[in-house]
Amino acid sequence: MIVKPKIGIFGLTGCSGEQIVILNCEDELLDIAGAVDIRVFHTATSDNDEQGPLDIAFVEGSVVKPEEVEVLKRIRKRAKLLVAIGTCAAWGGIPAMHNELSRADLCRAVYGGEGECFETIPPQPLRAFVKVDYNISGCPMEKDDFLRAVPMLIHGDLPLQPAYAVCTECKMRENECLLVTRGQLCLGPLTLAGCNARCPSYGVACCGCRGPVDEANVASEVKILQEKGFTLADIHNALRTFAAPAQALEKELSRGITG
Amino acid sequence: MSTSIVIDHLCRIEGHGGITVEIKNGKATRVQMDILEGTRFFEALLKGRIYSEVPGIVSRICSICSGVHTITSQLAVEDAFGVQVTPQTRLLRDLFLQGGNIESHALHVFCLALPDYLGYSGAIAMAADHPDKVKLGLELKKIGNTVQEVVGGRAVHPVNTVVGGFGKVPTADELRQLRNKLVEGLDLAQTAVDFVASLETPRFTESPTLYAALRPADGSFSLLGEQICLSNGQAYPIHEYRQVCNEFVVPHSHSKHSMFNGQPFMVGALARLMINGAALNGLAKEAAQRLGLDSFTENIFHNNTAQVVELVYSLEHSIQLIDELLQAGVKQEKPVEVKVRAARGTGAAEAPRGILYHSYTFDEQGRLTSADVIAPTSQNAANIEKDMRVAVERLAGEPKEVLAHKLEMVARAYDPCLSCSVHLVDLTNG
Amino acid sequence: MSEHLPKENPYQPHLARIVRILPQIPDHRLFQLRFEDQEVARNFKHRPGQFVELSVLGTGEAPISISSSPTRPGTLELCVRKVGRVTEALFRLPVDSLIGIRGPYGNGYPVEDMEGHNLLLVAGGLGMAPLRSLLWYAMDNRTKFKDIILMYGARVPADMLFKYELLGLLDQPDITCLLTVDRDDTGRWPAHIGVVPKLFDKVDLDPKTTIAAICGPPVMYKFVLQKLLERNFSKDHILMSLERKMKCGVGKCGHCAIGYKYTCLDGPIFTYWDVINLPEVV
Amino acid sequence: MKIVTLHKANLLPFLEATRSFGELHAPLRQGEKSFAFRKVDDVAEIKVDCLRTILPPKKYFMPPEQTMFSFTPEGYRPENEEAGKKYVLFGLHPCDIHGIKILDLVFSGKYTDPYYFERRKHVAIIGLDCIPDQYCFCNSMGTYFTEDGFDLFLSDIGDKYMVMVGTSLGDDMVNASANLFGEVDEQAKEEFKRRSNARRDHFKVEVETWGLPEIFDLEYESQLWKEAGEKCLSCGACSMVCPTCYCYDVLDLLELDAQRGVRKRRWDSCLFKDYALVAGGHNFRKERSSRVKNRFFHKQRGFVAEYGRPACTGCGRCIEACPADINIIELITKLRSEINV
Ligand SMILES: Cc1cc2nc3c(=O)[nH]c(=O)nc-3n(C[C@H](O)[C@H](O)[C@H](O)COP(=O)(O)OP(=O)(O)OC[C@H]3O[C@@H](n4cnc5c(N)ncnc54)[C@H](O)[C@@H]3O)c2cc1C
Ligand code: SF4
Ligand code: SF4
Ligand code: SF4
Repeated sequence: MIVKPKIGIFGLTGCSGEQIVILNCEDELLDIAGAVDIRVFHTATSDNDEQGPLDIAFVEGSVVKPEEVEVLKRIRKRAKLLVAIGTCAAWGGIPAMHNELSRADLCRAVYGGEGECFETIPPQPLRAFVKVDYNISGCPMEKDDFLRAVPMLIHGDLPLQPAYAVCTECKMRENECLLVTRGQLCLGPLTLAGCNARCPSYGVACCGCRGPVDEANVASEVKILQEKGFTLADIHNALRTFAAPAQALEKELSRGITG
Repeated sequence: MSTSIVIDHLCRIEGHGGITVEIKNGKATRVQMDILEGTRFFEALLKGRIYSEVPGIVSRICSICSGVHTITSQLAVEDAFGVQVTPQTRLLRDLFLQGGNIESHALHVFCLALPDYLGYSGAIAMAADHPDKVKLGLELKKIGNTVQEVVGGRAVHPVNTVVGGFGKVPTADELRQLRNKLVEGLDLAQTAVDFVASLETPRFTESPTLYAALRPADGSFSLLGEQICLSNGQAYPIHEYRQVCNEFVVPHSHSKHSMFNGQPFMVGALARLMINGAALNGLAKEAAQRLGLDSFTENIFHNNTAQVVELVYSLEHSIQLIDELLQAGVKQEKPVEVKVRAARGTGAAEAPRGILYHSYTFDEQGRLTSADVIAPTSQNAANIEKDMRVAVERLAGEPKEVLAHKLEMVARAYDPCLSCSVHLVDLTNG
Repeated sequence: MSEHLPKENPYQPHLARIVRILPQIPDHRLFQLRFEDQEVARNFKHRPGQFVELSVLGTGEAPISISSSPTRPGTLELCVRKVGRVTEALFRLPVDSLIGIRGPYGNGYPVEDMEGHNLLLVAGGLGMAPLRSLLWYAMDNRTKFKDIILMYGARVPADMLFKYELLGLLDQPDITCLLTVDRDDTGRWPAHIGVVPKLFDKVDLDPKTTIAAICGPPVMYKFVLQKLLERNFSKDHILMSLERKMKCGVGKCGHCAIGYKYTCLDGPIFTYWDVINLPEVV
Repeated sequence: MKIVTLHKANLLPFLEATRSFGELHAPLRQGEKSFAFRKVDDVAEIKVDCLRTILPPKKYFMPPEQTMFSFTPEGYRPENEEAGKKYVLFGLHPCDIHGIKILDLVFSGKYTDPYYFERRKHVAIIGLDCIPDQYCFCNSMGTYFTEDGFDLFLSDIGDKYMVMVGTSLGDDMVNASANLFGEVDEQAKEEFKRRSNARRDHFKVEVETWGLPEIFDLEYESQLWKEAGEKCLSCGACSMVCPTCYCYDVLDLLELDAQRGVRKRRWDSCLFKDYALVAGGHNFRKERSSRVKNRFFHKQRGFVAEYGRPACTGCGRCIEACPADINIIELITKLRSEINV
């Protein structure tokens, strides 16, 4: 009864993390390949269908070149559902960390005078250019998130996503709180859950790699951190690392620039 | 008569790249590997960051190499601040790097390169006819990932390795379980050696090649080392890495290229074997012999074979490392404390695809003022173009599609990692 | 494993087959269901106003009022609006598919206490779904009730649920059926035009002997309550049906708690007196 | 009630012996400064003086995530992971025992929760008294002692514990190590009384609960809720660590064939944005302040109306865990003083 959906796995600019995470599903990869019809996956195959319609397009990476805008729009046109995978695609990610700096200056700093030949635009998440049906964020996305989302998508449902922060999972795992008990700069309260509080479970503060949770109370967290003695500059650096273009963070970050 | 070959999108490699070749009368007039990965200006993004944040950011240069980027970055930071990590940390880091090597080589050999040899578009297509081969590759790959997960906390972009040590040291139990998996893996790797021994290695690019690899003071075969050794006998300490790779911008590529005294050179598994192979022992040594890598070769397609030898090495060495760790008794150590100062530091490690350098300067508060990262693929880029040139000339009579396919094979043999090569370039106190 | 659990597992959905799907209006369908297990079917006894938890295998659960009357057993009827995950998945299923049903849950209408009274049923939009069960219950027990008045409104004729069934009541002598549309875009609408509260001008109501059951969107509540209070209805004689997020239906998951009541156990039918004492209602 | 004594030196041997009644779990060190109930490998690691674990013992009866059913296209089959597994839980303070008693109320009633009670009946509880700190307000919530809800309860009387035997299972545990226990003598009685009185003096905070439900109703619109709403991060920490927060969410997960799968339930919190969000986008508690208020209101007001007691044990966990310093003691005290003005 269930027809194999046609899927495409695409990468824009990023570290290919999500594609590698997919390839890291060693136990499931062949089952996935059995459950869906993989039409495009450049990193894994040289037999790619560059034109035909797709049921689901998974797109990794942020948009940093003008051509990528076109590539992305073409993917959107051919796909019924577009799923952004990874924090770059969902939030802009690391490349979008300093979008307040001019690209030309960055380019000159890195490539010298010759670098001016490269066209770049401020890195943006996919939703800045096309409609995105669902985000699987994470830097990289969690394998379990992906493996959970795929059958739901095949089933015809949009995947389920937690609507709460990393702290919730952190508490479920009964970790000692790095923010409250050890006074570290932990972004758990602002960050979308789903990683099972990976970092705090290793005693390492959450650096927000999954992007902000809906309704993140940035102002309150900043205040708490300042009371603990962190400078606004350091707090802002931490906030901007993975999801600077996110509305909730952008607002706070622009406060830093103006005063 | 002139032909040009343009491959827009190289497949089965990590990242975005293409090949452009122009041929006139059997001579290659232009050979370019175009690395078109979007630029993310990594070094620029690092400026002003507190040292402890740096490894987590540079990890994002590339996913498959994220482990080795993280460790190399930590080595550079520790070098700058004079941090001495504990012997246990050193062993765990080595183990962690071996995991990355296993994962990356298994992926490349079985899923990306092997389909070329057997005539498939990719591993999934190949699995229909050769399920055992693909499963073997995936099993090995999974073992590599398990090592990275147990030690590093995540297979891609590790979270548990931090400046000065580890967030949480794996327990003796976890290490013992890991050991069991590695022992199984060693059996699988033997099967892989048998299988690869039965394949014929193409020779159409064989040409004089200069190799470079790290070597540790004790002369062992290792993914870490203090000296950069070249196959011409020259050697440099790692902080003089700029002597070896002079990066320069090439207009067709977002990756910079490297030359040693104007000469292209090769880094990666094959280079390591050619430079340090004599130091191999145990099953890895046997594997090298069986695969004909115990003598000097200048055929880049042997890089695939060399990776198989290294699979054996990494599994075997991981087991030894765990034994050593268990013997000493695993301690829940906290990361070594860091005292910041204004300083420069350099770290280097062997990524699966060759030497990786990170070099930073920090101000007295421990904030980064400049950074330089040189990834293996940018070191290899010039050599890839050299090999393609050779190939084009040798295969001049072949139909265009065949030639195109063979050129892709050349590029793939290097296991290029395009994300890495395009993190781009140093920010000099800008 | 499962043998350790007691036989009575209130969370266990029973399989039911979709025997008919009757499209109603856009995005609303009436599903007729029959339990697979005869015994489950025999034991399933509900009151008007109660609801079930409906599962689409692999998608999840949603609470849905029972639209059929207990006086008409055989199939269980649910009128569903497509709004989200579960309801969308339900709409993808063809006739003959299996779904999960558990229940019935909630208090339902206090039909015994309502006997001997006039009944005023006021519905708006999907609010007709639970009221339909009460309507046919009362019609099938006609002698137990005095006058029955139904007021039901929709935006346009095409938006009216159970339209033909209800139009059939227009000329029935034992019920005053007042149907209204905000706007007649067909030119052929045989009943009233205007919003539901305006229908109050058409009838005489004795607050002492009438019990009002209302169900509809928040705006409708507001104006209908005003009309009823103007006519001196006691707050205990006004029954409202509340909607809250629900996960379990059996008073455990916490989601439907309002103040000190659980919608699933103490409701969904509340008197207006209850409602004004609950914080955060509508 | 049967009462015996246990010499402190005999505690660990006794706990060792309880292993024949189930897997022994007790407070162990977790992280640098915290504790958690975990499986005991070596009884010497038990932190007898642990005051507060990060999570309360509810995790044994209602794990953070639990499979309820597995399903195939043919229907649902109930699952109960770990069903029948026996535990001995040592080191529960009176507030935690009350927490369990409150959960018992919720999960029984008209519909019995089979998952909860299946686990509940396989856990033996050995309570232990304690000395309160600045976050404890169990004295105000009436949970600072308990006469039931345990199999055994140990009270410190110097070099011994006074041991109340609450159930026949508790008696079996005592009898199985009879040689470790002694009679209650005069000195023990005196010491017990003396310490019981002294314990009251240790409380550093007090919350006046008299008339609290009414005050909550009267101060429903208080500005204090708004202020708390501005601070609250909706991080959920308070709910997770609360011994009486029982809300859960239900989700269906599929296997790759998109046909088979499991239905799970997972701890939820009324502080989350989507907790009261229904289809169509209407949110009954859109404002964060209304969510913070709801949490306390339900515990101190709603629950009282429903079950006749507040759903708060005064354990202080939510105060300790909240990164935003939202403090129930402070809130109640301020609400009361608003009323006095
Ligand atoms: C007592 C009661 C009776 C109802 N009767 C009917 C009816 O007869 N016909 C009808 O079409 N709808 C009815 N509803 C509303 C119906 O339950 C929701 O529209 C439905 O849950 C939406 O689920 P979804 O998965 O499609 O939407 P989503 O928005 O995707 O919902 C996701 C989850 O949220 C919960 N949820 C969302 N909205 C509601 C809601 N309004 N009420 C309760 N839980 C919700 C459900 O648990 C659902 O699984 C009733 C609700 C209640 C409480
Ligand atoms: S450690 Fe971080 S993620 Fe965990 S509870 Fe504390 S603040 Fe939240
Ligand atoms: S804890 Fe934070 S940084 Fe770590 S994986 Fe989760 S979201 Fe990412
Ligand atoms: S712990 Fe504090 S900040 Fe977090 S949800 Fe609870 S009240 Fe809000």
